[in-house]
Amino acid sequence: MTAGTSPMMLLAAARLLRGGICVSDPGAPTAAALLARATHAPSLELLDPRTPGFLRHGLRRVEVGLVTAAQVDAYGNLNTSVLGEYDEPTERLTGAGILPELAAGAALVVLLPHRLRSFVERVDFVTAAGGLSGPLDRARVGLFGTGPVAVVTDLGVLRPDPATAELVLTDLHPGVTVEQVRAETGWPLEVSDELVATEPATDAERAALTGSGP
Amino acid sequence: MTAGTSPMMLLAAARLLRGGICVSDPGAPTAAALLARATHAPSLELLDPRTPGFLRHGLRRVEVGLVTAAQVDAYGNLNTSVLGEYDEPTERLTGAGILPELAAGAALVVLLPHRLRSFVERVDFVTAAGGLSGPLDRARVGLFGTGPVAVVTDLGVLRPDPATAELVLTDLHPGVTVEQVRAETGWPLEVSDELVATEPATDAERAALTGSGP
Amino acid sequence: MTGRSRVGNVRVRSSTTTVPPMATISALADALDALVRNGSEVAWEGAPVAVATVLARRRVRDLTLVALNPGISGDLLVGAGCVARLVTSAVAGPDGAVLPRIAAADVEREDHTATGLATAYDAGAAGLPFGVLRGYVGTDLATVTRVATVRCPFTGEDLAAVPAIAPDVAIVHARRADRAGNVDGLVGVGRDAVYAARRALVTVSETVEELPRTELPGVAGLLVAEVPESPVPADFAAWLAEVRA
Amino acid sequence: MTGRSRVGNVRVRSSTTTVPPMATISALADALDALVRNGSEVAWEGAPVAVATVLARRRVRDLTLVALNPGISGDLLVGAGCVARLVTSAVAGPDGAVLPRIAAADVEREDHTATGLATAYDAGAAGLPFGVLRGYVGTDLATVTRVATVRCPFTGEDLAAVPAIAPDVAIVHARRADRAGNVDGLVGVGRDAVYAARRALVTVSETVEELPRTELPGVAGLLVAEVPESPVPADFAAWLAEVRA
Repeated sequence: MTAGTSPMMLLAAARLLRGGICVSDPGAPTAAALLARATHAPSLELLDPRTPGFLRHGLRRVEVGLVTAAQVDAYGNLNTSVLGEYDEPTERLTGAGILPELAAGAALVVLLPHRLRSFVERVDFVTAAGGLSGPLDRARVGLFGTGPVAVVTDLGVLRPDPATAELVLTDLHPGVTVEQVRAETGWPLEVSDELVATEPATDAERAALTGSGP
Repeated sequence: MTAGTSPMMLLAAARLLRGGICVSDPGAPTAAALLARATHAPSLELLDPRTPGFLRHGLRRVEVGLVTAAQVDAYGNLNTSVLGEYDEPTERLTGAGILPELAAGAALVVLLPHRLRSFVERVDFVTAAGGLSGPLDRARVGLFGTGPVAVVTDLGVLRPDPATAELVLTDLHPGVTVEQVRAETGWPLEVSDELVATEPATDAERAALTGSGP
Repeated sequence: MTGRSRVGNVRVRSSTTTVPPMATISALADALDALVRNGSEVAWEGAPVAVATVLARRRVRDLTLVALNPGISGDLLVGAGCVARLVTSAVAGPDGAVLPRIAAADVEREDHTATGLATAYDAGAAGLPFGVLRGYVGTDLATVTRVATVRCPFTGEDLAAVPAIAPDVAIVHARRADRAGNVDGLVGVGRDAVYAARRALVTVSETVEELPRTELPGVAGLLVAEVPESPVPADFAAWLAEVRA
Repeated sequence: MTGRSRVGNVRVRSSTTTVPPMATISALADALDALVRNGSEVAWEGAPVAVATVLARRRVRDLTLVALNPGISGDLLVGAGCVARLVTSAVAGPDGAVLPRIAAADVEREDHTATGLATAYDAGAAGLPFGVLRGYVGTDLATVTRVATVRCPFTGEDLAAVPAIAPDVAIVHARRADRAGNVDGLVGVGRDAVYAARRALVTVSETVEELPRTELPGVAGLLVAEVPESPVPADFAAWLAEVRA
């Protein structure tokens, strides 16, 4: 398991999935998809984006994307392009790939370690649209797909508040405090009134995690 | 050999071909292509238009088309759509298929029996553009490919005069007179000053014709 | 910012339906009952005669038939009165002669070039409302069919645009299938038609034990039916009487 | 009408060149000498490390590299100073980390989405100046790269347009070839890149006795080179010193 990936992150992400046509980034996102398929979502269909025809004809039919990013901001916008200014970046990232069109059309679950450098008020570059800058923005620019529905980290789960489009804390993993999460979040993080604790792994999940673990 | 197809027609058409990427309609056009390949043009590459990818990606690379049509007119325009008015036709024909884009981009050799009903002053419907209505028309509408270079019949060969874009008689098959051709042509047919007689079949051509004949 | 967040335990895709495997082997009649309704728009790319026979028996009406070339099976379907509208680029039999029932039929028609239809399928497959091609230039087709002009925003060049085809159902033919629904020979225009359509039926001549996994990423719910080579009816009137019996 | 017609014995395609078979088996170095020049625009889809090594040894300069993801081989090529311009959608190694030489390089860049580049290849393959997609919406990419808007002439909807890619040469990888130049596994974006390019080299890992005839209608003069799996250089500096020796 790579740094910042915790079993609770995989569990919390996997539990969001019910089925459907899915693509996932390598690493934790794919581990979460496989965990879901091995437990409660056997009908989850995992596509390989390298399959011929995927980009122009298949991608638009994807229902769920599990992805990661270098930065996520208060509106769930994602950055995998550059840190700093686009023309003179302090760091070049891995690029857009399929992320922009996936975030436009599918429901997106974002997995990444909860660190202050990644959870920024505003991403340096919008590689893929979350809520942009407010609750009506996606529709206004013509994004009719769902977009990011959850950001799952090693500390908890954030989801967009439909009223504001801002990410708020909805789930806390066992042993984590709201203060810990806020300390690693670069904006004044709201906490849902319905904040729940992530349930510990069931026997089936534990078996699948052990079986499919690295 | 179907009605109106003569060995001289196949020979005259085949002799026009030097090589290149080619598609041909079934019947006499394909017979002419095979004859050319079996004799003086072994590098002629015959494509099957049903091959996956042909229509959107392959057709534009075709250099030579051998085709037939129900009507051809004084400017080499071709009709395979309808006889009579489009909205109330007296007869429906087999349709456009690949002919319009082939006539736009490739050099076209048209094979058809020389009959007055087919050689009309103006086609009832322009399915594929020849010279349209004059020598500058193809360039004017944005047709940059060669288009029809010869209409080969059982009586002779007609080619467009570059000065007028009108088809003129350039070759007469053995035993055929200019008067015979004019009697089967629905416009005042000009005769080239360099009118030639079609050479009789060589031994190699005769062997290929016999070998590949029906 | 709201004090009381309305974010609850939203779940991704909470519908209770499950995704079927990519393809399901089906009996031809069952597949057609499930897929084709009166008024359906049907992409018809290589459908065998047996499909026309079943649809004619079912007295399906008012179909829009989209086909590069409807072939003999499409000609029978039109002859049986199942079709109200034809979108085609060619209407010729294997002998090169015009399809007789289609030539005579009183149906609405939209004529295209073969590349125009292939482009329209590709656009449908890509979820776009139109496709772009170099085509129709200088022809009378451009004046009678649904084709428009788009300008390249980079070069200023004008190109032809055709409306996308996104049919209710695609009925296409491939060589073989296996028992898991993998299909051999679903390529080219037939493949694009499957991607463009809401649902699809692939007819195959043969079912074999095992084929490589078919790669149609994103296509769910494909039906596959084995259809034995059915002879072309020697006598259309007899065929029509039989299907109407 | 002219009295004296100027129509002579015009012949179709009277050039004396003959068309080569669809593909020719070639040694890698010969193929690259024939295809790649300083300043060439190269579609780079799966090219193995050995191709980068040969080009770096040849001290090729000022390439424009177009790739969905240049991969380790593209990273070496950039590291060797062969590339002036990068058109990519991703720059990641197999481990998911950013390609280090590309991240650090001082080259001109044009960033796209993967579907944007796939659409640009498809447009190039179709001989069009631009391709249409649903993409780039709401992103900052749309503000920094070559993407424009086209309006559907039928529905009025606005869509993204990308300029076509029509490279001087495509270097793509496939699984196997046979001695006649038939290729197994030339599909998807690699296939479209071959159609979009003026000339193309297909590298294969293996040459076998006989494969089914490859169906690339209209593609003439394809070169095929068998390239044994070359290891990724463990030490970039040592590799660079070696190719510059």
